[in-house]
Amino acid sequence: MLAIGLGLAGYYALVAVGFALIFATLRIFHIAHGTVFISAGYLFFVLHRVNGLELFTSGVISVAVAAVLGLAIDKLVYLPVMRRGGGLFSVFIASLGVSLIFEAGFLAYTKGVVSVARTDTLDILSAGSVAVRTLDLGVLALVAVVFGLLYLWLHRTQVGLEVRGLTDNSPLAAVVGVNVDRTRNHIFLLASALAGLAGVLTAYDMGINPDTGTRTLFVAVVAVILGGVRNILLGTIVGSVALGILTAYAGFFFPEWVTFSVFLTMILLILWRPQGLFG
Amino acid sequence: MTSANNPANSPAAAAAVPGALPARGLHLAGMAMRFGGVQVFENVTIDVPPAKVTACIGPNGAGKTTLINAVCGVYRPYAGRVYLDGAPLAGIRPHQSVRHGIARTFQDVRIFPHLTVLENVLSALPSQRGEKLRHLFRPGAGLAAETRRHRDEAQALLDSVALGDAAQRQAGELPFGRQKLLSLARAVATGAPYLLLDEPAAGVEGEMIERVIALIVRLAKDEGRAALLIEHNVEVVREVADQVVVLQGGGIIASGSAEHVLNDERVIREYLGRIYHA
Amino acid sequence: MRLYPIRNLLFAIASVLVALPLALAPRAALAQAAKAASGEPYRIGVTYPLSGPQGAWGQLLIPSMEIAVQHVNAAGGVNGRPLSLVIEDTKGNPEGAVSAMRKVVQVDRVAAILTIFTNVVSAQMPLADQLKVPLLSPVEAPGLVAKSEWAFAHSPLLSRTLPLVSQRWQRDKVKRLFAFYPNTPIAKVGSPIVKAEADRLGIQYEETLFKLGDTDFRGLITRAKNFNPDAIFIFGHGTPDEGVIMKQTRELGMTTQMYNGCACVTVKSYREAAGKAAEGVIYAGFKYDVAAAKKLIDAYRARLGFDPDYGGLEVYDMVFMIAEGIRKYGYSGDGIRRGLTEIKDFRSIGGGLVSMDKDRQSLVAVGLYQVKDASKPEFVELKE
Amino acid sequence: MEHLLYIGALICVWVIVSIAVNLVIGYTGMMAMGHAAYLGVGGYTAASLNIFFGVNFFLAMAIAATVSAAVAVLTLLPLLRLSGFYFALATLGLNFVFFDLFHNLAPRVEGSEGLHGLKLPAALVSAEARFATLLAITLLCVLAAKRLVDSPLGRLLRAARDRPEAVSAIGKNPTTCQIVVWGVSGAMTGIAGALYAATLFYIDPTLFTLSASIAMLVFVGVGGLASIGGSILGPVLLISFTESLRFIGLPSQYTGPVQQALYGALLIGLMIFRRQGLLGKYDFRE
Repeated sequence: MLAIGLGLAGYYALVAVGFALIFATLRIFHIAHGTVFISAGYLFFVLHRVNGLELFTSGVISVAVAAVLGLAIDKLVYLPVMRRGGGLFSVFIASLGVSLIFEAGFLAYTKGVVSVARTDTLDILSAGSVAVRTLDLGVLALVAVVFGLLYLWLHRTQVGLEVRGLTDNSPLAAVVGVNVDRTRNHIFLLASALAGLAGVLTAYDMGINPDTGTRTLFVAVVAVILGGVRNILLGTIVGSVALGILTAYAGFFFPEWVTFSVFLTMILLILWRPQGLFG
Repeated sequence: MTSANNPANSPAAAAAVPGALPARGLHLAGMAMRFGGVQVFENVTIDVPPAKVTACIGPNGAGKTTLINAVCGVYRPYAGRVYLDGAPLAGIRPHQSVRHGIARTFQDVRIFPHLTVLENVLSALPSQRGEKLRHLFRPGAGLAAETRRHRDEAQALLDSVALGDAAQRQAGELPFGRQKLLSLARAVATGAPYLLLDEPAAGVEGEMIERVIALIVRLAKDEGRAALLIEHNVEVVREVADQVVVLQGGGIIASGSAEHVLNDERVIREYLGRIYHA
Repeated sequence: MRLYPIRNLLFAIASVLVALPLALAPRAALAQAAKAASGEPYRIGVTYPLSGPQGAWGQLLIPSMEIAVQHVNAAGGVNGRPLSLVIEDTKGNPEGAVSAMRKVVQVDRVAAILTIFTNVVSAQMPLADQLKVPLLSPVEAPGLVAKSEWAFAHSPLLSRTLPLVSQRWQRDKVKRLFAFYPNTPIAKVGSPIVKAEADRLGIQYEETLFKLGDTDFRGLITRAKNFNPDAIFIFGHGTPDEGVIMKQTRELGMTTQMYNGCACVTVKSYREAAGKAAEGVIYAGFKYDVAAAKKLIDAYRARLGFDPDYGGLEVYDMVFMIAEGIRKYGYSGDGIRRGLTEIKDFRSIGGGLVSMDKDRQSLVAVGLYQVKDASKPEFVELKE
Repeated sequence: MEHLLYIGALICVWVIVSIAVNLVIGYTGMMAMGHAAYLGVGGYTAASLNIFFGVNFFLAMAIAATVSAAVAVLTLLPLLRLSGFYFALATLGLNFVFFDLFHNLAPRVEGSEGLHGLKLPAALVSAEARFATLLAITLLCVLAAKRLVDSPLGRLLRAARDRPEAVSAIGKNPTTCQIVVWGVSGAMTGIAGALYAATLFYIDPTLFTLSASIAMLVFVGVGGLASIGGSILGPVLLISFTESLRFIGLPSQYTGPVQQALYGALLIGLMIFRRQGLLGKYDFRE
């Protein structure tokens, strides 16, 4: 049970951290982040499963494309909206629009059939009654590494410094000479790449439906709200783990109420402390 | 409840002893404000008699606007009390202050930009049945008549401040000066006998200033309303104020009749001087 | 104000856009109505999901109907007149269901409708009563079609398939049984039947519901695992979800024999989702005699490159059932309805004979099968 | 013809919903993104009363309106303290919460996923009568909404939309206004829910999901914020357009995706080029 929860937490964390980065620094509520996630998943599915391209290559390509897609969404949708004076909410609506379009596309393509990018059954390490899939271990290790690198990026590099500058107060950062545009690009590329990675893994592991993207995103959002956007790394980790375990146990005890519990948690959290536990 | 959560030994408690109170008028007794640990002002006692203009001057950050917010219930004062005609006015919420007879304006105007000038004034008129859902869909509630009456009222008020011509324009499109005037008119429309005016002349030029001044004077002299005027522009203060208090460094450094205070050595040295030589 | 020019422009566009359908629609309607009247082909309405989460089913099943129509027409049609299908998308949701049905009935004037899915059929039944048009569908929810004398179902009910499986349970001395159902009406009616059977055989029974469209069922499977069953029974709509469950069951280290209450393993997407985990699965379902179904299978393969699933066989049958109704009582809603109620010993494309019971639910031939190779639809019929 | 009347009825339902939503989003600036929940409450209340207790449908509709209003206000109260954006997020969450509620708890006719078997009065049975009735009710809703927004109360709403603190400064309580209008909006949505059931003869949870709430947002956004005319134009335009897709020869499996993609594109376009919508007066309140 715990293993499952942590496994899920891994995926959530990858999506959530990117979302948190974007929301905390640019005040963009990036629903379409889920679109980036799912697009990578489908691209991976098409490359690897349909066209039989080799696993690793397809993975890398998908992640790269995801990164670019994320940047493109920002350049083609968010920037225009903001340039014309659109605020948090307008951008949010536009983002919703983006995810609608993509979801429609994937629906037309898959007709709603779940797409699993693997045929093989995964090998498992079983110790007595507990059986853990090696994939879960792999994912957790990967996530750990990613977050390690993220930490270095945020605290050791110039861009990272600027990013943290933005988290505190965007206009101020502009004043003290942060190149907002460049940092913005970095953020979108990185965040989208991470979402792409999560998408690839999910498509490989459990398979994806056209609405998996939005669903996963909302879970990630809850995770971020839970953890709080101020403290990006710690916040998302704690949030994702908590949520992974919540959903895992909800799925165990009252499977019919998983969505319900996730979003009730979200609403209650917003009411309790919008700034999150570590806000 | 302001007094309830007062530290009994606070200076305010001493200052807020009833009996020393004027029977009529708005009386701020030993007001103190703190944000977190930081003290804004302390032991501020101001008497705002009816039909008089009381000006409160002082440098930025002296807490003049905070004082208004404290009176209107936007903030809860750390200490001190507000007395209205001798009765304590405790723990009111912002929208209730008008009911008690206190209306305020904002330094940054805050008219309703998407409403017409007329609507801005209309919305401020007190006790409109048309604002209650239950009257709205009840036939024979005589709303039409009420509406007509209010329109005339509002139009008259606008005419009196020379905004009548702009009645149908979107308030947001007015030049700043006229917006200031409108915000004053809106406060007046509430019918409240006590007006807290937050820098009505700030950012207003020339002929508009004259109108603002004229309006304030008229309110006091003709309509017998009391005004607590917060103002930087000493010229305006000279023109309209009957009495002046100087708020500085977290307390009142001088108070009394206008000419007395405005010619006070210390005031000129510590405050006005700075303005003149600035 | 300044906006006016823009507004007028927008108004112009707006009115055009509104006018467009209002202008087009009646003409389209008339045209089609006219054709039907001047009477060349007999039209059959097909309201299936073609887009949306269930879209795949339309894509999979409609070819099989079209093949049936070809076969009917090739054999001289019905009373010398050909059949044709009028296809509308229901998107798999009630609003789409009603819109699509109204369109095919009120615009295209069809006298009978082929449809699918409990929520769609539920939404269409009241309308069928009103418009007097029979609905024929492969829904497997017992009692649903009993609600309207215009609704018919051609499908293997659990009450028919379960006995075959439970014989197997007896033979294999199953002691502890764990069952998975989707959280749909099917489950609501399926689970008590299975539970009763388990009690009858003195089998320890435990069950859980899963949510269609989910991709992670490991929570539920862990439940099953804690129960430590020696048989797992999955009963759903033949959706890939069930395949995913099987796979994830294996991946949680369970080697328990798995049974299925329908012939879902004949569904391609299902097999793909299950992968190797599907092998060895024992299922009871609609009789699928490859030899008998050859002409359908070949034609279907030629079109889509793989074999039709059991649903393909069902809908193929349905076209012929309606054709028979028309042949007997003519092309009218009521005629076809009578035809359908009187169906007896109808030879199914899957082999075996079919009759309608009094609740307008077909009594189909069923068989017990075991999956050999999941990569292709290879299964052997198990005989006692 | 009958089919067009049916589509007309459908449009009426969505016009009512759009007006209800515009009352809160457009006129009051409360970012309501969960009205599908109230639509569902209305639909289920009316349908259940009518089917299980044989309550006359119009009476059931009235009750549904009341219940929806109550549910709306009850769900609003805790959210009132949230600032604009988190408010939107919370209402968005309502969609999912209520979907699971409907799906797991709502009554259903045995063997199906939802409710059918409405016993409708003559005024709602034949296509012509139904359309006429719905048109009449829609008209009433339009008039009621107009009366509301043109009244002093409406004026207060528009004032509170821009400057709640200034509204309290003139001695009116902005929060009360918000609660009142939210209740009215809920009631209207409830009525629409009942009529929705009467138009489809059937309801089930899949009708009341996020996508329904998004549709409302699109209708209001396209038609125009704070404009009753806009709320009529929006649904008329979009529904007749997507339905006309069925007729202009486009294979019907594309209508679904096309519609969804169209809505998406419309949202983006609006946010970039014309945030106040076709006939709108205001911008979205950020």
